[in-house]
Amino acid sequence: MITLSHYIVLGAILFCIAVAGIFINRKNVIVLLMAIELMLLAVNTNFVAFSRFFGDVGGQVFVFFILTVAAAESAIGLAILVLLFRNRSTINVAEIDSMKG
Amino acid sequence: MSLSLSILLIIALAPLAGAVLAGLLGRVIGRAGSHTVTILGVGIACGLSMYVLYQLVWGGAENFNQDVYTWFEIGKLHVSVGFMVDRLTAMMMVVVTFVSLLVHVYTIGYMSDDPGYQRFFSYISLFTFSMLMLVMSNNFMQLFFGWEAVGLVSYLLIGFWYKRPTAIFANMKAFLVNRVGDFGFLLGISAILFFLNTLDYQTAFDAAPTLVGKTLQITQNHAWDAATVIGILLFIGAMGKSAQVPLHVWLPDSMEGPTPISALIHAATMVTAGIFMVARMSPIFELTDTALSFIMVIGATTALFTGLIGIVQNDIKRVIAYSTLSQLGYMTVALGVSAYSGAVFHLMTHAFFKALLFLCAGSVIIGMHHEQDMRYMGGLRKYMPITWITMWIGSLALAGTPFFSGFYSKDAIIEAVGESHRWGHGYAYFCVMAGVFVTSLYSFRLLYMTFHGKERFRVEHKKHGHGHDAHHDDDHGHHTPGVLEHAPHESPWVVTLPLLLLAIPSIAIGFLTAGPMLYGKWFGKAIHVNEANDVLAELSHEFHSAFAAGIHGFSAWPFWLAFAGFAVATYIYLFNVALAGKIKNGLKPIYELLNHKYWIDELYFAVFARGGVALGKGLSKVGEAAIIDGAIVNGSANLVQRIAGGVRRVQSGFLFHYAFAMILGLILLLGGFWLIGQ
Amino acid sequence: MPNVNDILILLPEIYLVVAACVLLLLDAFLKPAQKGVIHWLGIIVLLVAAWLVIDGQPPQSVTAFGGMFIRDGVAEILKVFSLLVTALIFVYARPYLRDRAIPFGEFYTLTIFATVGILFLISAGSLVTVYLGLELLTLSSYALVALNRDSPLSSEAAIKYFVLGALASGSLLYGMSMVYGATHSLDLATIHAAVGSTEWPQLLTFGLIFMIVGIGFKLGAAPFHMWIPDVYQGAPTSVTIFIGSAQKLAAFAMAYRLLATGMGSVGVAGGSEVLVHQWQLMIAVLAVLSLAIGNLVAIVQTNLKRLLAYSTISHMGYLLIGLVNATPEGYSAAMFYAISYALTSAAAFGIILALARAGFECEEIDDLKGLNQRSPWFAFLMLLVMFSLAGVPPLFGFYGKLLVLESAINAGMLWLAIVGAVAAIIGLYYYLRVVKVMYFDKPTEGTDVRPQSDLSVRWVLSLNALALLVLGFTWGPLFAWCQKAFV
Amino acid sequence: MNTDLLQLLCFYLFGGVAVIGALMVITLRNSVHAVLSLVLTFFSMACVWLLAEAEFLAIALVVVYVGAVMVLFLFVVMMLDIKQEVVREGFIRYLPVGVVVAVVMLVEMLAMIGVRAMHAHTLGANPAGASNVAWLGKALYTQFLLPFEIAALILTVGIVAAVALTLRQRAGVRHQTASQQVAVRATDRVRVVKMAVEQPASVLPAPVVEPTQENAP
Amino acid sequence: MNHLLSLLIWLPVLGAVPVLLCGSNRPSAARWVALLVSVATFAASLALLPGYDAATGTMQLAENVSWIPSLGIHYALAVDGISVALIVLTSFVTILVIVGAWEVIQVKTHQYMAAMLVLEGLMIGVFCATDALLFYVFFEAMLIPMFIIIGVWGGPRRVYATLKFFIYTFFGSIFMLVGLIYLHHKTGGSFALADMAQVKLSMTEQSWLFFAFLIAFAVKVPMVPVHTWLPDAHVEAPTGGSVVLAAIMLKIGGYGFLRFSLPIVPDASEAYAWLIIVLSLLAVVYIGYVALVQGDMKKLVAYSSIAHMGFVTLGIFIAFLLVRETGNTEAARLGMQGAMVQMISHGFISGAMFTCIGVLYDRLHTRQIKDYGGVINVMPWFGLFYVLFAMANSGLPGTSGFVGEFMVILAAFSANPWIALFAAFTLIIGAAYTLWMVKRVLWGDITNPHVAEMKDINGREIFVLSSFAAAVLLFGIWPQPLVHLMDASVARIVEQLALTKV
Repeated sequence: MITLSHYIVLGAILFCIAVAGIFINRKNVIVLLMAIELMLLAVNTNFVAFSRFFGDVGGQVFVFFILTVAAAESAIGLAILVLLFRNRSTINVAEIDSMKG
Repeated sequence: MSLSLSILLIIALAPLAGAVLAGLLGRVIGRAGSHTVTILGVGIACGLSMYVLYQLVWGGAENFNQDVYTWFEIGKLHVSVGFMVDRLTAMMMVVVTFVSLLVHVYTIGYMSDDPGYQRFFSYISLFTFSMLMLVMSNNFMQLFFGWEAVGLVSYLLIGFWYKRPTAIFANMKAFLVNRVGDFGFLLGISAILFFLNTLDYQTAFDAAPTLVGKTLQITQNHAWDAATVIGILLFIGAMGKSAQVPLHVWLPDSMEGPTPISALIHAATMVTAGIFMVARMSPIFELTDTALSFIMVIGATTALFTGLIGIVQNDIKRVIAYSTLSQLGYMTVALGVSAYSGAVFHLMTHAFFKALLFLCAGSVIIGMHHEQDMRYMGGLRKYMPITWITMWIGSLALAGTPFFSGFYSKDAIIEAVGESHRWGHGYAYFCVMAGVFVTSLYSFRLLYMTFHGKERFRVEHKKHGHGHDAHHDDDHGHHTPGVLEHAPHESPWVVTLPLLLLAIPSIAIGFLTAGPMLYGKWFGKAIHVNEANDVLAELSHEFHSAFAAGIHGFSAWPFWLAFAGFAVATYIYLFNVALAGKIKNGLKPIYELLNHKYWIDELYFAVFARGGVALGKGLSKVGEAAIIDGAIVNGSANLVQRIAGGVRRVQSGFLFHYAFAMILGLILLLGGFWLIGQ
Repeated sequence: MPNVNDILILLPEIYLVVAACVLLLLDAFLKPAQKGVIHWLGIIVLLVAAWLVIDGQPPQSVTAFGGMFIRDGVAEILKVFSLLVTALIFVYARPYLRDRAIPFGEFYTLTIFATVGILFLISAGSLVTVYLGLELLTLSSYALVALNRDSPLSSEAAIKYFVLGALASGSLLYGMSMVYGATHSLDLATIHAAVGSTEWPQLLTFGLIFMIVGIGFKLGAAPFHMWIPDVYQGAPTSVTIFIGSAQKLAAFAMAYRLLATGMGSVGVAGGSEVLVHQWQLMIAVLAVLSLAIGNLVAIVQTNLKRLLAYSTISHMGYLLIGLVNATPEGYSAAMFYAISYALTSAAAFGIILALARAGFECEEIDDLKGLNQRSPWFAFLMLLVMFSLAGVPPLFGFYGKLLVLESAINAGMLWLAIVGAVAAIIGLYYYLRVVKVMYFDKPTEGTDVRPQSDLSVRWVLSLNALALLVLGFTWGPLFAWCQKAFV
Repeated sequence: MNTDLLQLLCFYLFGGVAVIGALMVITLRNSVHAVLSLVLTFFSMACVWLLAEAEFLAIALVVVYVGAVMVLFLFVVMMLDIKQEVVREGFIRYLPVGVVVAVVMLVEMLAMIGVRAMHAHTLGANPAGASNVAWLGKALYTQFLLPFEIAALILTVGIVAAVALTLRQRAGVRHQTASQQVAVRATDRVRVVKMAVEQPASVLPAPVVEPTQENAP
Repeated sequence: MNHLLSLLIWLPVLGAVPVLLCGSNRPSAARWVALLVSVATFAASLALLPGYDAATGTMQLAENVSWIPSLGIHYALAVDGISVALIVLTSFVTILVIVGAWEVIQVKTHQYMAAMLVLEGLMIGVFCATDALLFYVFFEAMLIPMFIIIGVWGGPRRVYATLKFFIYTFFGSIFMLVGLIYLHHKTGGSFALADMAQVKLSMTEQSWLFFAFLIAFAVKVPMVPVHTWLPDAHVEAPTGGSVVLAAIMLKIGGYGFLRFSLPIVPDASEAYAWLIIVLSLLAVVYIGYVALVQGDMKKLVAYSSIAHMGFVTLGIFIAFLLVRETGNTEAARLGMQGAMVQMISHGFISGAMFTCIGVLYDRLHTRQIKDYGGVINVMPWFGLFYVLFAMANSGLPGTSGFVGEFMVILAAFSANPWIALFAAFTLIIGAAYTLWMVKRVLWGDITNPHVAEMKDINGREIFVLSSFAAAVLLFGIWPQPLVHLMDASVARIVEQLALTKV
């Protein structure tokens, strides 16, 4: 029997993986963007589950909006990424540290 | 008949006006103008002072005690500037203004070629004003004002020749040592306010009996008698001003000032302020045997041990200076045995003959073209006859020769000490007796070395003593040490006239006034002596007339001691001059001890001056620079900087570190609230 | 169902969206030489919007679209000031944009879109509107930060901002989902009513923590502040000024809506006392960290923009002290603080903008050396700004500090007030350093820092900085306005 | 077979695949592989959502993400020439830290969520009734109209931003600017220089560097 | 309603605007305008004397306008005798500072003059404010012009000094702000000092409030050990800055104790009076020794200022011992009055001393004592003033320097003879460091050839110095007008001391 906790735990696991992905990743920025998508996926799963289990439409509508925004966000993120690559010829996170302190 | 305030105001302010005129407008009114206005001022003061004295003694005037203006008023405490004039005050006023007037006149000659002529007149007139304020005061605040004001003028005058390092060292020393005394004095005034709730003399004296039985809690389980505390504290002030051991060190050095100053300030008037003050406070001092014993012991010590130093001095002024110290000791002893009248009487006689001696010394110095070392003098009597004679008069008075003024005062003191039963009287009696011999010895030594014997001023000496009373900008600057190019000469009349005028009271004043002043309750209520302590009253039974006393003097111990001193001096310094050197070598340690003034100067310099500076440097380096500024202020700033530098490194520029920080924050919040929730 | 009335309530926002679109179109069709007109139009658009906000302000708080949109006193004040500050920014930015060939039209339209986001965020009555308003604002901001297309720093700043921002918004969403799970509602008012009776209070706390990450990030409160210095430095100054001033008002609004409207305040019926205490505690922790880190690290900065960035962090700490109080009094103090900070920081960056010129950025502190000799007036303005930031009376900035410290003490958190006080001392040091450089140092050879000759910039900047002085005496009405909003 | 159990099995299957996919996303060496793993995760999660009867969103996830966003990602990955070796350096070194942090976080999260209490909630009747799409759509156009409009605005901003950022004028490429061409004057092009008939060879002036687009500051 | 106090505050502040407008190209116009404004202010401040009724000692000439109603902040001004004295001192010194800077300040003259005027207005504001927040605003705002004055026209280490000055003072006052807000909270929303004096406070509250106030005012006074900003600030400040700093700004610390610590936290003040007394005595003795060895004249006088200000704090706090432990209100009044007189008198003396040093500095461009010697030979008139002020600095009777110390020592003896003993030590050490400096600077033969070229003081300098001298002598010879002005007010404060708040 699938219970609410199944979904929430799954969401939590995905969220943690995404978070870990963000800060252990010292390679290219694209993976960071993907980790963010993963994070949103976790959130969406929560919303879907709560919405379904409590019979409130709001959660699923929210997911809809999140998907929309995520798309726009990806577009901008990738645009910035392209810009970054153009300017610095790298998207290696470990090399992007010209501002610090 | 009573005295009017306006007369007293004129007395006080006339010298001040002269001082201000000569000081600020000196260049405008010129030299003659300066000495005219100041002499006029002091002359007016002197004349009126005599009038005041006359009124009080013969005119039947009542004692004067009135406020001039309110200095400040806080609640019930009312502090005014005002005058209290009784016979004690009047006598002091006359002495001060008279000596001052003569010194003014004398100065015309003495300072004739000094560029600071106007300044000098301004200072001494200012001094006269200050001294008058001191003696005429009717309250402690004004007393302290005068007390310090005379100190200021003394400071200015000792350093009159400000180019000379020794002078400017001496004036600072004088001021500071006096300040040590003032320190006690001020605390004494504080104690009076604390116990008697007033700063007014009359009120305080009236309330003084209530001091009996009062104590001052010093520590948890220690309480001191109120009157004793007050007495000793006030006397500490007197020790500074009247140069009592151990605060005597400034007076010999003060001889760096021009000689008229030495006569006026450092012999006749200012240094006796302490004596005057204690006499004035007699209603309070009478309440405390302890303080009086203390005073007596201090005075006795000063009387003998500073006199001893006088024996080995070669500078003519220094000899007189040590003699002054010693005589001040006598006065103090008299105070200590409750013979206030005796002290004041000696103060007066001493003022005349000591001023005379100093002015004579000044005359000698002029004659010798600013040579002060007695070893380069000798045989001056034929060049400077008036000076010679007057100096003899002064010395005889000093030595206590019967019928001379010094005899009456000093003899009375010695006898009073003999009568006293206060703790320490034995020691005091020994000191004053021995002091008589010493006094005589150095007095005649001075006379012989200066006026008699071989003329040593024509001989070229290799070494030269210090302490030239050289003028600020004199024309003798080029002369070879020890060799006079011109023969000594007698001084001009402006110099010798004061000598003559001072010689008269030096001889006669004692004879004339000893009876009433010493034994006749002449001072009336101004001096209060408990019957049990009244040694002079004891003596008065034996006193019949001044003449009889003089005759009796020849058979008393002091005369023979003085004569012994005279004899020894005559033998050594007139007939067997070589002996002096032999004795010096034979008693080397004692000579060294005296010559170095018991090393007290060196000790003070090392402990207080050097020590103070070292302490200051230490505190400055450790306390200020290292601890407060270094460790605390800059240290905390550096600490903050260092922490900031550390925290800054967290901002590494790497995206994953930033993310990690955020997640760490999240995790810690989660963990924290999880724990709180449990 | 939405009706006309709802539209009227949203009039300023709708107007602004339309105007932004018009500007966008205009930009596409205008010749380069004529694009200056967009600048003036942009300013007029914003001012008209501000007028619309004030003019149409309903006497009481009203909602539209079923509670999605709230128009109340708080919204009015924050909107007016966001619009005004943005208008100021437009004035200051023009010469800078012109000299650097930053796309003119895009800057204005994106900024206006971001401002629309701010307005929505300010008026948000639901988790959805909070989120969407925030995203509208941040997405525009990401683009704005990267707008200087040829600058490596700009794109580096943008990518950092983007990734961390996405992380923060992911966290915020995660928190929202948990709150949603616990209260079964997205509507803030409903959430407020439900938090007291939820079956999973701990889930609420859990969600709250995640939301705090999002709020902290937007405010720039430590430890979610890491983006601030880099973005401030890397972004074109004309964008930094926007992020550093107007957006702080939005961040405050977001915090206020989510925490106060959603989770409840002290002494307000409904809500959950436990939850209020929890968020107070979280905010207090953030406040202390921000004050400490912001002030400490600012000391060692040499770049003026970075210095102001760290200074922002510490100022957000003060703002949070006001929030901690969790009463109308505290909110009004915090809002007052936000407004005063927005105005002051606008002036601060405005001066940096005015001193920059083609090929020269004037962002090192040393660039200001001897400014008093070259331009006493600008040095004086900067002096006012710095002392205002430092909180030295009688300048405006002091009163914000006064109010937040007051609210901390009234809340019984004396220790927090003392932390605030100590932080002010440390903070003083680096502001003074700027003044020192301007007034006491000799100008460096070779550099020639002179302010823009653009008259509008000079006048507006002078007014802005002098306002800090004038408001130091006449801040009473403004504060009364802030207080009234929360009654 | 019990439908409940089947659902549960499906959940574990898809959920497991999603988690594995997610782990691959953050660990894989090759960016393309990572993108593909993400696609896998999305697919699996879409299935999980389907299990919760959120059909519309599941479809949307596949269409929007897999169909559009992931393709975009792939484009970018292909477009940017990224050296694979360099970007993997130090990965192993930081992995333990990452694992520890992630696990701690997960434990804290699960502890606070109160998983046991949620276990009581089982899937009840579908609130959407027959059509999930209608249920959603109705809400979207009534209750959520305002957010819907804002979302539209966000997409607009996305477009504007993406264009504004990626549009660029290449330094090397010459392109026509009509207004400049029209406004040109002859004096700008040709300059008549008067020169001496003979010029001493020794005093040749240094060549004046005309400002050009390349060396302009 | 009487607006005299507002006039006194805003006249110089707004007067700074035309001075600034003169610009750097017309320095002499700036000077004249500044002088005009300062003279006008002085004239206005003299109008206080007939306007103020010294017999009652209450707060008078009150102005009260609600400023921020919701917080209970008022623009509330009023003066009592102590304030009046300090205000007149302020406006008097400002004139002299402006005249003193006439030819000395050549760079950015208009800014200097304007800063001085603003400073004057703000300082007067401090002395008038009866609303705690208003007081705080003035108290802090004052730092800004001073910061500029030291930093722009100061000596070589001016930046360090001025930063230290600002941060030190700010450090002190910020805690006071916290304390004031707390009191605001306790009074239920009033910043009026009178209300704060009424509010009941527990001993714990009083204790920490006491320390909050203590830090603020101790830094300002300054008391050991938070005094190290002063020597640095003085050394680096231009002459006018030093004069204002020493003559007026330090007084604000003592004034603050009187207005805040005593009435608001009387029980804590009593409990910690011993601490203040110990610190004050430390200021006299410890600082005295430190002053002794300073090689820089300004530093020396700065340290001596610290020592003299020790008498102010001493006088204020022995009043507690006297009132609370012995019930001796008479002596308490004496002590507190002594502290007040000392404040005023130190204003004149330190101002004069710094002016003197400025005179020397303008000629030789060094403040090191060792560079001088025998100055009297070439500058006799200067020497006259220098000796006078040195004597006043060492507390010679007849100068105002004596009066305050005299009163405080008298009162201290009534509290505890040991306190008086240490306090009276100033007679020795104070004279020692002052006279030693005089000896090395003024007396002696000329050793430095540059000294020989020094010119005696000119008319402008004579004017400034003789103005100071007149004040110093007047209040030394006849302090009654000053005492009378403040007496009733002091009596009121002493009465308050007896009231416990716990």
